[in-house]
Order: sequence, then structure tokens, then C-alpha cells
Amino acid sequence: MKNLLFVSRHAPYGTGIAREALDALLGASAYGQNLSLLFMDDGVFQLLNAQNPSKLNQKNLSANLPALPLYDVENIFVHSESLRARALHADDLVLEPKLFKVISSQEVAELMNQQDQLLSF
Amino acid sequence: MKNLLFVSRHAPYGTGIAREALDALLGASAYGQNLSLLFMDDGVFQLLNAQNPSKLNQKNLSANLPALPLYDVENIFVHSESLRARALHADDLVLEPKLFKVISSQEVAELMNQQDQLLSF
Amino acid sequence: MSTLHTVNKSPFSHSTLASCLSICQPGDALLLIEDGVYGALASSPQAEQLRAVHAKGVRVYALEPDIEARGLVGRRLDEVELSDYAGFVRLSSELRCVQSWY
Amino acid sequence: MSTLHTVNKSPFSHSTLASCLSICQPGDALLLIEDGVYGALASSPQAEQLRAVHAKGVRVYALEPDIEARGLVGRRLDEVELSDYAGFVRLSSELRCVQSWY
Amino acid sequence: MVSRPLVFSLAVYGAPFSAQASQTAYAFAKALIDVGHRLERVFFYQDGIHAANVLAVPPQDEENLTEAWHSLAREHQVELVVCIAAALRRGLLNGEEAQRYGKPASNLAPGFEIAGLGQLLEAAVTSDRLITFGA
Amino acid sequence: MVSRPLVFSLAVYGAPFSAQASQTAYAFAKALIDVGHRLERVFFYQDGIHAANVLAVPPQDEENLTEAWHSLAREHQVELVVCIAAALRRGLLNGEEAQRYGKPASNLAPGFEIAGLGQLLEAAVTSDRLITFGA
Repeated sequence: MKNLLFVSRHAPYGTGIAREALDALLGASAYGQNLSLLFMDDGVFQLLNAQNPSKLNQKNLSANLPALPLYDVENIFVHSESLRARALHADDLVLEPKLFKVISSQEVAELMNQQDQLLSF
Repeated sequence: MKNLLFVSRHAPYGTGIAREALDALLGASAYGQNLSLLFMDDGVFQLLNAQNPSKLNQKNLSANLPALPLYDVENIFVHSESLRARALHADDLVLEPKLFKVISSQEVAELMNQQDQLLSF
Repeated sequence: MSTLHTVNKSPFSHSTLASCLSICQPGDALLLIEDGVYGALASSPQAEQLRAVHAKGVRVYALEPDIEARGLVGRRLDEVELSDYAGFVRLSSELRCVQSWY
Repeated sequence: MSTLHTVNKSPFSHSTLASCLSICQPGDALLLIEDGVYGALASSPQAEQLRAVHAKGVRVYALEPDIEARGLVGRRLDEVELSDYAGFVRLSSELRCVQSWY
Repeated sequence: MVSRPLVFSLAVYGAPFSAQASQTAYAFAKALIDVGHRLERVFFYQDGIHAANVLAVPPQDEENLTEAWHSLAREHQVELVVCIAAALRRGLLNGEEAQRYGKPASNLAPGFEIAGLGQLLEAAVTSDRLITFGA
Repeated sequence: MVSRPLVFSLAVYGAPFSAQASQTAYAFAKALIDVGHRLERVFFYQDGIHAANVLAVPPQDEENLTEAWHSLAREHQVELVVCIAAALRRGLLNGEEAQRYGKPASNLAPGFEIAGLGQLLEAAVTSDRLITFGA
């Protein structure tokens, strides 16, 4: 079993990157690997609650996030400095606090160094 | 005759924007309008001398710039703050100083306000 | 003769908004669209600069469908008004030229 | 266990390099590619931060074909070494993982 | 309805799906027509040209932007012009170009025409407003 | 030649011409093979899928990246895999998909195959190194 970390760094909706990152992660869940997901930089905006892209004819990207544990995503990490720079707090987010872990820059570095591969988005 | 300003704000080679901006400008020269070109932000990197993209299998974007006056481009403007932020000086550039005018942010605003249309790249 | 500026990039990851704000003049209008609407947040790196250009007479708007999409309803600076697509059309007809910052 | 970081965006217009530098650790390597090579300039907004991570043990490279393409030969910081594509391959095999910052 | 109708043209530089620009441009186009202005031309350049690819199969619950542009153009006499240089490089061809370059198929959607870059300049000259939607 | 050959896979997310990523990925691919490593798979996703469009007509003095990938793959037994979901949305189809969706043509270049997103994960699992080329 390999350790694979998906790194998602882009805001939702403005480009297709955030969505296609999530699609790749969901598609990966069938392969029985040790999958983790890290939100950082503008990627933390994917976690903001009350998203409603119906007028853009796009799917609500945040709707799938609470179901990630069902997809065998072992750990969801959120970069603390990225949250802080955007003044986002735990109660602004679509995930319950028990579903993710807020980690420092130092811990992001350590997390990357524990992986077998990084999937950078 | 209309006043049309092409605004070129992106670095060369990393994306196709700078090149397709220049193509659009050259294609515009046959229409007998009052064409101007403004380089600002990373667009000023298009002016840097000694570019050599042969190993990237790309054309040298800066090679066409000295010929712009032949294409009826009346005025070439370069944003001073963009040069300053990148520590670029007149002798770093591929254009002779007489071929372009360095203008301030205030003058960029005035220039935009004198146009009939802006072509934003 | 004034200009409508549109900005479609997040100010947390791109310098696009900062560039635009350094050019905006009194009488101009600024419309934040797409990922540019993150520039309406009080935590935006350009929040102070945005307030300053607003104070000197630049009207500032954010496209409501983009604000809603990203969950930013109720989180925007007081200086930023909401606009729908019809408002975007109105702004672009009122003002002479449109500069798209992307 | 260390990581190779690649950065392909200009630090004058994107915060990509700044983000990467805040994560790099001693033993990691950083390779500037494509428009990322503007980060090798002394005038880069992240020049000081780049020098600092270099001083604490992060090796810093720039892809030579991209440096040449953009006219940056002879303009780079002393801390930045040149690498060709074979060097990029070597770095990515020496280090365990590659994080692409784009 | 507006008291003084203007003639608009749009320049679209982002690909559907990959960049929101094409979606924003379409919403803007509908809105300007709704309030009584005239949309003369939409010029697709850079990655914007992918909006004219008839082979695109968007997800079932999403709008097909290619067909949406076509309908809008038909109902309101809008020219949908794709830059030929940008299209060739990116593999968007009409029947004539496919034949000229010995390619096995063409993929330009109905309602769109392929023309030179000069059409962008012409739109800038003949319209009251040219609005760029960049990616 | 390297003393310890590794198995590489690449993930390419940028379109030829619009982003340099696809060019960098190709140069990297050639270099890793030249020094004696093995390239197992190139996975084209997001806008990277446009590299597999057989209809692209690059400017005459420029490399045809689609053909270049094909040659490299043929000479060195590299799998060129295009993500089906990304391809459908963007109008890149093989014959089978064209038929399934009632489209008038197909445009997948020889040497490329269309497959599911799982192939990206599989590449990550079975290769020693996965390198992403983002746009």
C-alpha cells in the first residue's frame, strides 16, 4: 500500500483545476491505497460553507467533501497559514472539525516527505 | 480613425498570451487605425534583450518588436513602475529608447481614457 | 472619459488586482468577477488599497453570481456593491472603455 | 526523505514561489522552470526568502533552456544554479517525491 | 430596455470548462441582449476557440455552451467568429481546412465561422464596445 | 547511463501552445529516456488532453507535439493515456466514443488511448516517480 497525497491549491469555479483534482481523488478511492488530501493556498476556499454555484451552471464542489471519508480518504489536512491569511475559521468551513486536521507549514513539509508520490493540483 | 490600445501584461513563452497578443496587433496593422501598444506587469519581460527560445522550439517573440513602427503601430508605451519593480533599465531592452515611451501609472490611466477601445491581453 | 476595469483573479494568488488598483482613477469603476471576487474580502491583501481607491472616487462592484457561488455572501467589504450581469452590461455602457485584467 | 519542488509561475505576478518557499525544508531542492525562472532575478519579490532557504540547506536550480529563452543569462542570483533537462531528471530521481507548484 | 442601445462585440479567450471566462462571456451576452443592446460579433481567440468544437460532450447536468452560443446567434443574428490561426494550432477545423491540411475530419460546430484575426480589429472598430473575457 | 534505472510516469495538465507545460513534459520525457530510465506512462488530464488531437496543425516551423509523443511512445513502449472524462468535456473522442454520443467525427491521434482516471492512480502506484506538469 502506497502513501499518496493529493495537494489541492486552487480556488473553485474560476478554473477547472479544483474540480478535476477532486474527480481524480474520488476516482482513486477504488485502488486500496493510503490516500490523503491537503488543501492549501487558494485551495482552502473550496472548504468555505454556503457555496452556491447554481447561477454559474456549475456543480457545488463543496457538496462532496463531507463524503470523502466514505471514499477511503484517510486524512484531510488543511494548511493553517493559508486559512489564517484568508481570515477563515473552523466555523466558516463545510467540514466538521473532526473530519480534518489543521497543520503548519513545517507539518506540510513533513507530510510531503512521508509520501510515496505527490499528486499536485 | 479609432484609437485602439493593445495592453500586453503577460510574460513570454510560459503561456501563449504574449505571442497571440502580438499576432493580433500585427494582424491589425492593415486596418488603418490609430494603434498603440502598452507593456505592463510581466509584459515588460517581452522587451528584455538576449532572449533565445530556440531550445524551447518557440519563436523569439522579441525579434518582431523593433519592426513594429513598420506595422503602423504609432506608439509603444512601457509602464515605468513595472520596469522599476523588475529592476529593468533602458539598456536591458530590445527596443531603442527612441522607439518607446516610459509612462507612469497616472499616464497609463490617462492613456486608457483616450482610447475608443482597449484590447486586453 | 473613464474606464471600467474587470479583475478575474484571486488577490491571494495573483498580483492582478494590485496592478489594477494602481491604475484606477477617480471616475473609473472596478468590477470583481470570477475568482476576482475574493478581492471583496476584508482579509484580501489589497483590502486597504481597495478602500483607498474607493475613497478617492472609484466605484467598486462584485458580480453577485460569483459571490454566491463561492460562499462570500455577507463576507464582503462595505465598499463593494453587488452587481448582476445586467449591472455589468450597464457599467460597460456607461463607461467608455473596458480593461480586462486577467 | 526529501522533496523536489518545481515552480513554473513568475513571482512578480503569482504567489506560487512564495508558497513553495514557505514549505521548503533543509534537504529539499527547488527547481525554477518556465515562467518560474523569473524567480532567479535579484529583483524578485521573493529574492530574500529564496536566499534564506538556500542558506538553511535548500538547493536552488533554474532550468537553463528557460533562462536562455527569457534573456536571463547572467542576471540570476548567485544562489541559483543552472540545470538542464537531464539535471531535472537527476534531481527527481535523487529526491523521493516531486511537488509541482503551478 | 435601455434608452440608447449600443453595439457590443465580445472577445473570448478562455476554454469552456477549463476557465470560467467562456461562461461569464455567455451570461454577459444574454444580459446585454435582454436589456436591449445589440450583440454584433463574438470573436473566439486563444483557448476560447474550443467553444466551437462540435465534438464536446459536456456532463449531462451541465449546459452545452457550444449549442447555447449557436442558439443565441441564430435568434439574435450574432456572428460567431473563430480565429483561424488559433484554431489550426489547437486542432479546430472546418471542412475546407481539414481538406487543405490532409486531416481525417473536421470539428467546427454549426453556427460558427472561421476567419482571420482582422475580424477582431474590425469588431473593435465597428462596435461601440469591445469586452474581453480573458482566462 | 544511470546506475539505478527508475520507472517514471508523467501527468500533463497543460495544452500544447497555450501552456509551456506540455513542451517541458516532452523535453523531460526525452531526457529521462536518454539517461537510461524507463518511461511507463504519460497521463494527459485537464487541458493536457489536447496533445492527443490529431487535427492540430502547428505552425510549419514548429514541432508537432502530437506526432513527437507518438514517435517517442512507439520507440520506447510508452503508454500515452488520455483521461476519458477530461477528453469528453473538451471534445476529444475516439471512434467508439464518437459513435456512442452520436458525434459526426473522432479526433484522437494514433498512439494515444482513452481510459479512466484510475490510470493516473495506477501510474502513481506502479511507478517509482510521478511528475506533474501543471499549467
